[in-house]
Amino acid sequence: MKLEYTEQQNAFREEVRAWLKANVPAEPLKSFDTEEGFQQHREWEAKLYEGRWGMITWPEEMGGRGADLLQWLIFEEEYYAAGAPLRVNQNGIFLLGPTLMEYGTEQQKKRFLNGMATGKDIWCQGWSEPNAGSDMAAIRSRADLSEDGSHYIINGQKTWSTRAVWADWCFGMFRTDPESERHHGLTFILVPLDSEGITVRPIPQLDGLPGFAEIFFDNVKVPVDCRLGGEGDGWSVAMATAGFERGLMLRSPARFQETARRLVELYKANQQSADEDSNIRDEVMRAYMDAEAYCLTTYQTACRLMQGGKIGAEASTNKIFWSELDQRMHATGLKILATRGELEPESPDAGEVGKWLDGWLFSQSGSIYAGTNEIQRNIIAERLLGMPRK
Amino acid sequence: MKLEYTEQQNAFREEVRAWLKANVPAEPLKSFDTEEGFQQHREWEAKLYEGRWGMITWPEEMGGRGADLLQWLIFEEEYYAAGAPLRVNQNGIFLLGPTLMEYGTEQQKKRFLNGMATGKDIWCQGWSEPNAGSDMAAIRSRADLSEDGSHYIINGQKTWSTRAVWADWCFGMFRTDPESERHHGLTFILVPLDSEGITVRPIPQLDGLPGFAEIFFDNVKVPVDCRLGGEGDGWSVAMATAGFERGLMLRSPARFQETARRLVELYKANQQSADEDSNIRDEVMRAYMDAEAYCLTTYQTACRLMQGGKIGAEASTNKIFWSELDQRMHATGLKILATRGELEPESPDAGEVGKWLDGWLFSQSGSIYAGTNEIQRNIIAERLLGMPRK
Amino acid sequence: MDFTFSEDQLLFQESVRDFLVNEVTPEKIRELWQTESGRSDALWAQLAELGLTGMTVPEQYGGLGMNELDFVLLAQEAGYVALSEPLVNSVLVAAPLLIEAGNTQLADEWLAKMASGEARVIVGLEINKLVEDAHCADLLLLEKAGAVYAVNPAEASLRENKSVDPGRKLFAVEFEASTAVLLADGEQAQKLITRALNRGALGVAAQALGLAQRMIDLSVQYTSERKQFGVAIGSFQAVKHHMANIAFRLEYAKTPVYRAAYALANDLKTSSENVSHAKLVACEVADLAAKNSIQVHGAMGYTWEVDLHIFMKRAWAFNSNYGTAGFHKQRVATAIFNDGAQLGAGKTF
Amino acid sequence: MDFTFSEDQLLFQESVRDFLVNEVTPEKIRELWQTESGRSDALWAQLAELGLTGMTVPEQYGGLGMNELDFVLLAQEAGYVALSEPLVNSVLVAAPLLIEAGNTQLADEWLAKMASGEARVIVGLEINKLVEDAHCADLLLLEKAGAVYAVNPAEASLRENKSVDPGRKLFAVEFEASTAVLLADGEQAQKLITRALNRGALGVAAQALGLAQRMIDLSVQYTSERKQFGVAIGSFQAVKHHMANIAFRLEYAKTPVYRAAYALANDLKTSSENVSHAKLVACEVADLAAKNSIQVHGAMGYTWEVDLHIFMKRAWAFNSNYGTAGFHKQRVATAIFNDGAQLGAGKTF
Repeated sequence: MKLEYTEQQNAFREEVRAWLKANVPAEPLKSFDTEEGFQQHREWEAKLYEGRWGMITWPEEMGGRGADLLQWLIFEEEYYAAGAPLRVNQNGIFLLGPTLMEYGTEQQKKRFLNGMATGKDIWCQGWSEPNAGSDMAAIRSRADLSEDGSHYIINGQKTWSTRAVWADWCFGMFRTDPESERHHGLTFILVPLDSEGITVRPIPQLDGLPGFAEIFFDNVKVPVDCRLGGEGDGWSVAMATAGFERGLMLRSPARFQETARRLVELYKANQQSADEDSNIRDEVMRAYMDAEAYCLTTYQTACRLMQGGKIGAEASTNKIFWSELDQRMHATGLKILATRGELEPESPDAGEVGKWLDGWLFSQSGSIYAGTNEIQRNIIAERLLGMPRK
Repeated sequence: MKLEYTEQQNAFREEVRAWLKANVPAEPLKSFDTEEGFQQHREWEAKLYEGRWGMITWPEEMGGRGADLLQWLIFEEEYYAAGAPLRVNQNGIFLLGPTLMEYGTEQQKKRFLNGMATGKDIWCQGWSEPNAGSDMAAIRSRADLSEDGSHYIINGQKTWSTRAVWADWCFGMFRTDPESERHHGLTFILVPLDSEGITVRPIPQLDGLPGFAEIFFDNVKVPVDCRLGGEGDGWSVAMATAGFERGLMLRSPARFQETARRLVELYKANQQSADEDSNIRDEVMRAYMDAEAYCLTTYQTACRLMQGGKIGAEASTNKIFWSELDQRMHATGLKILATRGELEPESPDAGEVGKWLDGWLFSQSGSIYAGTNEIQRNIIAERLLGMPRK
Repeated sequence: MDFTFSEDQLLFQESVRDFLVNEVTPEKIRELWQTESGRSDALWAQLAELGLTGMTVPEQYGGLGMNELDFVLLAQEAGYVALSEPLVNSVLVAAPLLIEAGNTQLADEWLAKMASGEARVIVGLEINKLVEDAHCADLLLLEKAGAVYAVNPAEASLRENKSVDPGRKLFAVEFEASTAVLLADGEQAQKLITRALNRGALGVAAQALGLAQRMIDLSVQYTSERKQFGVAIGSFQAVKHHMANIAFRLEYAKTPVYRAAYALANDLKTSSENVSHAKLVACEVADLAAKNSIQVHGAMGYTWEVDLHIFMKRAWAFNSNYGTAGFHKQRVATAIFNDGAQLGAGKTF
Repeated sequence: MDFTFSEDQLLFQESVRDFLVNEVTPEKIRELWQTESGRSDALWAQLAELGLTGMTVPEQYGGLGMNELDFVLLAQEAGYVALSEPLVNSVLVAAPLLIEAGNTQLADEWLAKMASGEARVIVGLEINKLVEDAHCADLLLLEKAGAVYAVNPAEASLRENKSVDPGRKLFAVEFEASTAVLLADGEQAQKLITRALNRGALGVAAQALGLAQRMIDLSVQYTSERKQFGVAIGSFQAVKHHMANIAFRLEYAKTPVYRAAYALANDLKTSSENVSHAKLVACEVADLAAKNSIQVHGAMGYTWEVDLHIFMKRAWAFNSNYGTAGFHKQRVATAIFNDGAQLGAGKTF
């Protein structure tokens, strides 16, 4: 055990910091759940790509830096500390990208990876269906191979597709064997969202913005070369996409550590009123400790993985821990803000507090998406602890 | 609504208070989980009976005062405030007694009620069995009617029978129809514990004392006139015994309000060190408010019942609320006591703190017995809220 | 000793519930969100017709001359439908304040109009920073620097703020004392303000009870219908326990609220601590109801389309309304930690 | 940057775990409870043979010359079996204190005996009020009024106190300073005491992790076997979630403990805050493990007969051992609320 960065790691951090300092927009971008904000974020992705900071864990020949997990964590620390924009194309570069590199044909890699990296193509996910929220094996949308074998004809409906409103492509699972059940007979397919027969219906989320959408497929024709992996192999391809290393890309400790830091500041700035409720001080302290613990455990896992270790039920313990921490921190923030806590950011008397309300609303989804925390608890009990399934 | 006592109620309170002041033993009795303590408590019951304070809700002709539920609550308030001894025969006077009055023959009432009231006969319960803890319908102990119909022959095993080690009688349910399942074919029978074929095996509890026991029945003969209600009617007789009004007799708000009061005192006496953990102050305040709320809701229910109202799922909401409150209050008490919290009362450096440790250990059982709090939550969800059973 | 509501009180509650559930539907609420004022004169007139706007207005002015205890169950029902009309504040805060201020000219001018529904009188206390519904006020009663003023809305400038709850309209209000009528200052103002604050907090607490109940009802319905893994999700024990955890706490939040209403109606010395206890636990249970309800709704709960958020956001906004948890905890602490405090068994009533 | 233990450290942990699980069984623990001293010379000799009692004793005295980081996983295993021999304190507190005190005569006299298992050296800090295992001490190192003394047990008077945990032996210890050797006073004593306290708290934290794991294991086993309503109770979602709630928190308590061990081993400036964080969360997870484990055990968990209580009571006793939650919260607060605090992303290492 050596809890110190190497010289190279420190140098890498300096490099990241310098670039971000020179390039992070002075004005915060608009929310990428608005059309204008979406375009702003797409441009930011292009800028990151130019600097080769878009997906540092990708191989150099694909525009990345072949960075390891620790470098990734360092990058993220600097990224969040610099207040850089959220990543509008994370579905592509962190989830689909690595999956493509593993399962894609050479032609597919050539075709898709660059557009993904530059922000030209923004991807959304097509996992959930109206009756298959946390239960992906219940997928019913069908993709039928045409008689000449040249394309699939897709019919059905996907939902909770984040950022689908302005995205260019969708990747997801479809049932290619109509007789199949559960996780058999599913195929992983990439679908251009401008295909004929596709309707995207925005779903307004808690803040009123269309952060996700339903996607309806009505005899949508997709060429077979848009299939990722073999027909019927969808489940195993998808599971690779859902793995922990990818999760780590999306929910790096830096995010929560920065929230904890802001919470400490908020508390100190309002200490007199906050201390009227003696729990608040404790909650703030705990937020700091928990964010720190999340960082420690992530580093431990990253180190273990780099040494060839495998991931167990960490994906579930991790999901519960960060999502509930995120909710608690924002709840505490709103408590400290008292009557200002309910104000929308643009309100004249809100002051610099809008972040907390936005963050609070956003945090509500953390315990729900990608398998509710109840499902994660089942997984921990059954897989990590070996308790009886039924 | 009128939240004021009547003159009669105030006068009644004064009467209770005066009698207790004159009669409550100056020295606390030993634990009734010890043989000596058990006898001391039995004597105290006799004294209460002499003053007609043993079971004030019983009719006057049976040694009671025909008191209503509000008088009962007032009595309990004075009883706990006076620090009077715990009731060793509560199984008899609060649970079996009223059931006997409802279902017993005249002869049975004559035979059993007086001994119960005077403390001569201490009763224990025979509900649980090794594989039927919270699931009473899984009872397997058998009572077979003899060929001449004069007596039952009981075989089987009961467990978790509180105070069975020194008790005189046991009441419980036995399967009289061997073909029956679940809650059918059960019969309510009263069994003298000195019968031939009975073995009582004490079970030491967390504090090491034999607070409960297993009872083994090996061809135990019990005359048929010890049957309460009809053969096969055990379930409905037992359900009457388990009702809320009875629960109220056992867990009156006064008990928790006195704990909350002592907790406030303990906090004030140790405020400087307690305030190092800013949660403690909040926990103390919450204990006070929750004990108060428990009192308010109990009064409300009592008034509703006195006006002819019926009990719904209150038995379950009530059980969860008091048992978890009791645990929280004692946990806070131990936190305030810091290193003294782990000391047994007789320890020379424990000071006046043993009560908290004893109370903490005792509180552990509250969320378990008489249907675990998980079962109570199921009941609330299914019966009060109407959620689907499966 | 009688801790029950009268037959009449319960019947009134029932008829108001029927009215509100039919008239203030989620669809209507969403329609009102689209309007400039967010308030409905038609609905206000209906509430007046039911006698509600005049509940606490003396009979001589055409009101019902009732008190906090008579109204508390109705406030609960207002919460159940997330009513946005300023009814609860009008009945519990504005009318009593106008009466207690002792300015007969103002009282004569406004009380009858309040009862008839002709006028909305809006109170603004500094504890809330912003004034809810100031835009639809016919008369403003405002706290400023330790005094209480009656302000003609025409003389006040309003700056609108947006709440996370689209049903709440909040305004920073400024006025010159010289253009207003001074109702009270010094000690008398303090008394008036404390009483108004207590009544406002009681109103929030009672509405929070209704909100919690509504979120339970919506969640139970949703989870009974919605299937996953082949069964209704409401049959999962984790979902059941999320709901049961709200339900049992709700039972123990109701009685403190009723006791607080009783204390205010009878002007008991314990009013402030009773109100604070009520406000704390009622808002906590509504907050828990929001938390557990969105969780059992899954992604649906995170949308604007499902009705849950109407009630959830109201519950969030109520947390700091008429005093933060910290404010109310301090008041409870003052009551129980002082040396003469009467605590323990037999000391409740 | 490497947040993993070495192959050697993990192998040592494994062999110690095998030894302890076989030798310190619940049956043996119950036997020891019946003895006067509650301690086993034979077991102590075995621990010495494994090199454990000399882990932190310099090699020149026959020890292994290792540090807190080398020992932390072993302390975790000691917790897993609820070891009552004073091993953790001997390795983490007594030997380092004796070395750091700088009295070469005492060091020469005792360190070799500690390594060989010939002697037990026991430390008593005022934060714990009572001294654990003072009755089996060959030498006592005691804090008194801001100074540290080496005390011959024959010169001390012991008054036994009974803990809720029958495996803990606690004594009020009195001695005359004149009969003892003064090891340090003033600032130097403060330093020694703080370091000893940090090491003691680390030892408790590491053992708490092991206790939590043991309670999970016992509960999973029990609920997988025990049937109710016709199925294993471990298949009920409520039971599963009780266990999952311990398990996920345990993962996030381990790394703070390891970081604290690293900080002490490398004498980092953050040692105190790191130890306090570790102690807080490790004791909390053990406390939660006790709470949820007794609940899923049902009435069985409330008995003396089922092994659960051995571990549950140790967890309860640990809560205030080497500093209450309040004490450690104050230390964390000092670290994070001061104006120069370095917080946020990238500031952890």
